[in-house]
Amino acid sequence: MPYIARRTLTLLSSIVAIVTFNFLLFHIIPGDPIRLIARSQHLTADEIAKLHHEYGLDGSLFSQYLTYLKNLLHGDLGFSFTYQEPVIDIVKRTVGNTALLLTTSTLIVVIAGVLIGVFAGSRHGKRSDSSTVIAALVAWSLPTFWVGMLLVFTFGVWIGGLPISGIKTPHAIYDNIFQKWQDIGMHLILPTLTLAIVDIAFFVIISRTSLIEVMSEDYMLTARGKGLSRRTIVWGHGFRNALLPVLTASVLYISALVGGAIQVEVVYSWPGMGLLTYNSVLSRDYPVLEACFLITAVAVLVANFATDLLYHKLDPRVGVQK
Amino acid sequence: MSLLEISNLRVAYDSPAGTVMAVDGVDFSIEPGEFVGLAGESGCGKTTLAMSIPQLLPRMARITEGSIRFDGQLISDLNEEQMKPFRWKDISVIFQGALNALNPVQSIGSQIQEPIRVHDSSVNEVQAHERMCDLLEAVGIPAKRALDYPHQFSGGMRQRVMIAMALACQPKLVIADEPITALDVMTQAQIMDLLRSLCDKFDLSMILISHDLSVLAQTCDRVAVMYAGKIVETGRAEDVFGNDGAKSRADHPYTQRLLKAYPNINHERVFIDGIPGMPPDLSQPQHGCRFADRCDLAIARCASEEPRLSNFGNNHQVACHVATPPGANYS
Amino acid sequence: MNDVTPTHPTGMVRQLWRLGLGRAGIIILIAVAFAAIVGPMIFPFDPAAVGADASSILQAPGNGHILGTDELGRDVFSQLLTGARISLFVGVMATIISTIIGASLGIFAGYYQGPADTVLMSITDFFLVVPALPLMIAMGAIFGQNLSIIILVIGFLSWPRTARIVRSQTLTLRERQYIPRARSLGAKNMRILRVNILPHVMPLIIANTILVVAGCILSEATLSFIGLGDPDRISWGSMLHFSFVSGAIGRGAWWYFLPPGIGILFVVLGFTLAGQALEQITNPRLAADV
Amino acid sequence: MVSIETSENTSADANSVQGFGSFSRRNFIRAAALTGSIVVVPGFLAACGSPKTAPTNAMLRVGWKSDIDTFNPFTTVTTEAIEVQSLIYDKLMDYGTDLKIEPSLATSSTAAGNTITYVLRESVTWHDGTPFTADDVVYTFDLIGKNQLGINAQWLTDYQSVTAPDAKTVVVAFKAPQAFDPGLVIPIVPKHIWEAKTVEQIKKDTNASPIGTGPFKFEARTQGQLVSVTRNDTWWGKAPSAIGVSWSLYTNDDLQAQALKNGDIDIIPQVAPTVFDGLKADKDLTSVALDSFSFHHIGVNVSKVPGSKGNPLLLQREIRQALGYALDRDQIVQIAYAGYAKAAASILPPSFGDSYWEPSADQAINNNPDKANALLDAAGFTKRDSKGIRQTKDGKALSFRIIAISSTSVDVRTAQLFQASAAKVGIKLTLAALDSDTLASTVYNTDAPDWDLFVWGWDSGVNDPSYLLGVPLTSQIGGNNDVFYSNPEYDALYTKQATEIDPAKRVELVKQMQQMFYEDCAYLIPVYLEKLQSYRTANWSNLTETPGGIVFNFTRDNYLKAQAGN
Repeated sequence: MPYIARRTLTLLSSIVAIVTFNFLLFHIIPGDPIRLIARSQHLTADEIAKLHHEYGLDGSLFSQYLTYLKNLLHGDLGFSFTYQEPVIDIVKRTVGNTALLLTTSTLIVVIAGVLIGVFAGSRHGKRSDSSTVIAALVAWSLPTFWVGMLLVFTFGVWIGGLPISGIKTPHAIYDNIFQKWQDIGMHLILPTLTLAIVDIAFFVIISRTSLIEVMSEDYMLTARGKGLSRRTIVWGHGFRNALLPVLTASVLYISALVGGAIQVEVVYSWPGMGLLTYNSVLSRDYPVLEACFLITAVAVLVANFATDLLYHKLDPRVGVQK
Repeated sequence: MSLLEISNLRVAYDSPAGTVMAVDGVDFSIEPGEFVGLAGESGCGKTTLAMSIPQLLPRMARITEGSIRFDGQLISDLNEEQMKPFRWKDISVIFQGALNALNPVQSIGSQIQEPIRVHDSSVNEVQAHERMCDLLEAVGIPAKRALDYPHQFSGGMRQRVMIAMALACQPKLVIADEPITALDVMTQAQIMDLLRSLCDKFDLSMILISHDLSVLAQTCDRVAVMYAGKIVETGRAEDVFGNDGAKSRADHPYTQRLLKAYPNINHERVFIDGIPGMPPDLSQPQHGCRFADRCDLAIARCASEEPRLSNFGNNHQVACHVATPPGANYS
Repeated sequence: MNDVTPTHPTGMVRQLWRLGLGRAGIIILIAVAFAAIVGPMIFPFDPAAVGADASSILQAPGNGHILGTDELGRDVFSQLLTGARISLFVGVMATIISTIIGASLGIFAGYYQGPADTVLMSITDFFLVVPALPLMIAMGAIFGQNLSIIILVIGFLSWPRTARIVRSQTLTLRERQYIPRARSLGAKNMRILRVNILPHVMPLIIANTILVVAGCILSEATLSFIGLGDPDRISWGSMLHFSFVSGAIGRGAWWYFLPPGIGILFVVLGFTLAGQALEQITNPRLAADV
Repeated sequence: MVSIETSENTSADANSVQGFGSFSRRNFIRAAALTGSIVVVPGFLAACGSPKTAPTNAMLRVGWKSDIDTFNPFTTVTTEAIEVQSLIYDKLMDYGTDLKIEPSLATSSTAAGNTITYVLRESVTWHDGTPFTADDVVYTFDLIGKNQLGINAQWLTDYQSVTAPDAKTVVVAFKAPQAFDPGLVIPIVPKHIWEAKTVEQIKKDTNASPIGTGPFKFEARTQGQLVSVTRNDTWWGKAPSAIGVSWSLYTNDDLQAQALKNGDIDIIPQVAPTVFDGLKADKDLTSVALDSFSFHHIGVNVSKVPGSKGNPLLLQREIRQALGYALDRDQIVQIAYAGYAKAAASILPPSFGDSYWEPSADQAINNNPDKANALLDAAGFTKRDSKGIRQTKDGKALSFRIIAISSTSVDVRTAQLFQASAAKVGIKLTLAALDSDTLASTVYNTDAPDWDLFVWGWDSGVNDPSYLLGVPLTSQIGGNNDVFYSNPEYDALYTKQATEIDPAKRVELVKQMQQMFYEDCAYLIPVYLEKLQSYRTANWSNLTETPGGIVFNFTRDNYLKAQAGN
């Protein structure tokens, strides 16, 4: 069976696992989910009865699970009493903003992180390598939200000049699409910078370590023997081989990235899934909290699936096994 | 004028345990088109000697004394940048573990083709590709497999790719570091014939490093035997090993013991005795002959005075107080 | 992993000390531990003592307050020392839990191959990939916010990494010859685990544990910042939370929101440096000679 | 450490590393472009200045800290919702910026005996174009009066009937003469929209797109983010200069203050004390601290419904009084409000003039730990645990839950201070911060209130004591009554004062009510607010500093009179 089919199967089974875990966490462990929801919302008797029916609570545990799956497949993530609208609509409004934040920051983090990591690795043993390692270890120990607070203080209060909250200037009227994206771009600078400062360190450390291990391989000596330029040796031969372990390590990074996104969105009131998760905790809005967790987890699974395929494509040694 | 002249070369490794003189005053030369073998136990400094020519030494190794002249030009004091034009254009290397010496994520074709255009920009993409295909055919690999990756080849085939790569820029000197150790006997023979034929065909000279004397005896014009960082015997293969290898005329006691370490197909089966003792610790200062405490012919002088290479006739040199040149009675 | 790893802990500390990274890590950790233990004894003020009047709110460092006051006029320096205790306590306790679960699972899965291994490893991979913070938030919101639940939640989510690493080390150890030989001498599995495998895995567990502590402290700080910390306890995370919502940033009260962050940074950095140095000892090729 | 490297010591070329080497030129160019575009784009965006926000003379942008709960005038309780509804709906009469009563939908309002007669304004239309008629007024008064619906029912406790003798006049009849004209506070709703709904449906209706006759029409609402209205050009009165008003939600004091400073919003109705000094120092802003008709209070759950999950101990008056004695009002004024408030006692702020009652020194239930301890010992809570917290008979700690709105930092700080002072007398308080909606729905869960104490606040809707005095009425359970207080004596006094025409006698009754409610300690009122407000002087002018606040007050005139630009 080709690798892709096998890997898709594992992806589907993990999604089923995450859905079951989610059902367990939100519907079974806390006892009666309706009591949980009702405790923080002003529900009348008939609303509670409607919910009982909707969650299929009268049936057995397994039938509840089936109802839960059926609702999920119909895109029914439950009803939010705080927002008085179906959860799916609320989440739809926020997913785009988080995706925008994560794609920009991940691109910058991966590219800059790997470049610096490879640079440090190629300078192995010299002062610039050890100082980069120290800087990366310090950056990796910074709490993301604190970095956000410091940037809010520097660029919002002390020096000023950069927008520190929201995705665009409230009630702004734009002449054209370009100005709208320019405004969003301005609001994107600080959140991306916050994520970048901490997360670049992860890639610097990983790619540096990977390059050093690669540099001690025999084919690097062959490359040197060929009289190639130092740049070709490091980037032509070293870099591509070093990239593979970085790809596998990025699995860990993806789940950490989601945590970072939540912190950044809370500090900058960036209207994404992270802020929605934070607000749903404050308003004890369990249906929304459940949906946010489920969608984030599935997104991480899909991202890992994509990373594995990319790795599979990049490393010829793996591709051949049929 | 010989292609390569190494005089009084000293290469030191500084390791946490102190500096080790891996190559301690070696004189070595090679003529154009000559096929020279370099023999000795592992750790005797043969690889360090060979690798110091293109300066492909590990980070903590450095040439402390002596000179290496290539085609008359002094190359031992060149820095990395100045060394580049020589590497692969004039001096190329065939490494031992071929799988690991080839870049796993790059097709063998592009790896072979890579040095061609680096060293000769006048060659365009098509010409380089053609030469790569000729080289593959020359080493017995169908050109259509140029796009395959190293892990798709057997051990022997990979060694052929290494050879093709080494000849990519028609170098003057090829250094083969234990090219066949990892292969089965049959493949070893094929590879050695291939090396010999290519060497003659392209009239290039080759240094073949091996701890396997039988291999050197069959294919090399001349041989040098190294022990603990010094060359103890050098000369024509038949002078050092005897033309049929039957009668041991090697003169240096160490070379004799090495030859005895090999079962001879023509002789009756006899239990092979290894050489007792251990090679000396090169981080300590050496005095006298380094083989002295393992040599059963050792005399007092061996322990105090280091023997110099003396001529035993038509360039057959031996560094031993006890060994006597031919003609003298051989006690 | 090669065999040069000194299995004797003091040997490890000596080696750790020689490495610059290790030395910095140990110094930082000792300093922080000292502040956390001795601190509360030498409080200049009771951390919960509220200020006298309006002028004592968000007051710059001075007249007795080394690090000024917070939005309720309470002494920031005293809170910092109490906060150190909670942050370290949660970090270490959560790590102990995660190491016990992770190490035992890793050794068990690594040693007993077959179905046990595949099942355990699929669970581990599941939790390795699941995003940690959203899960912690969900569990925190459902199970409430007292200290023991926070410790359990963080501990519960940090064991997969340890399990993965310990399992791979156990696998390599298991292949070594002397394990089958020991079994042939009739040694029962438990004894083999205790005598042959555990001592060799221990240095790796310690190195990983130290890195996990760094992660746990960061998680506690983040949870407290989001408002899911224990409301009755002062921790560095909760200090940052209240400084964020009380307008300290707007007033440029750096003495309120800088120190707790630096505290977290130092502790996490200390553990990370020590952990990285230990990792270099167990895998010298990574040495940055630093 | 073996790593075969070029012998660094001899390599001369600095050779800093860029590019992607030999694996092909094309990849290199593409990758470099990609990196370049990612890093450069935000930089380039920053270079060309901030976007042109809405022409400032058009939109009056308000930034507040809590969201509205609903547009339905019959179920709303939050000040924010009442503020927005005051611009969408008109009332019969209204207050000017000088708090004098001015005609609105009614050109005149004359009280005679038990009736009030309103003469209606002509040619007024609803936002959907339907003409406004006397039937709308009759329908609105009847709906509230008969069903005692919503927070305005307290003005129609003596309601008898309403008739429209002709198309221009409406006569409202009561059981007794009314001291306060309800026309000043009841928003008139369109009959043609609401009459189709039953009372039960009205109670559940979210009125998502409200239709009124007011100066502004509903435009948009995103829960938890933004509410906005646009100018109604067919309005009967003088058209306001602002083409619309928008309210955006900030959950963080700093971000809100920063938004005002860099021009994202024009006015903050409730500035947090800690950031007020910062705004006051900013020369582009006008920052005012006005006397107010508002207070913040600690409510005690005294609900007697069987479903109540409040702590039953709080039903004992001595426990509530002990809590009252534990509360240190001066500390809360100084620390929680940074001095921008006055220590309070009774439910009526001093701005109500002679109606205001103040307890004498020995009557005061404030900051007296000894009395609190005495009361608690007398109530039998003598045993204390290691931390000094008293134990109930069955060995559990004497502890109560207290909830506050997370974004209202003054409330959170009040709760924290109360926690500390309650602990001194042996009572443990556990604080939980909720967002404004959740707090409102948790508190007003009439059949099963699941809380003990909360920190919240009241703004008086009108310049008359009846509004605030009416909150703890038994009839208001389900309306304004947030602590489910029910005291027949208090209700009787309320009806008496509501119908007492003679001002002196009415003041006497009002003071009696304040003392009774104060001593019952269902409300522990720590502070009377000073309305801290700040607006961008450059963007808006002609804003009168009315007592009780420029905006967020019972007059909407400043929204109408605000002039864009200076």
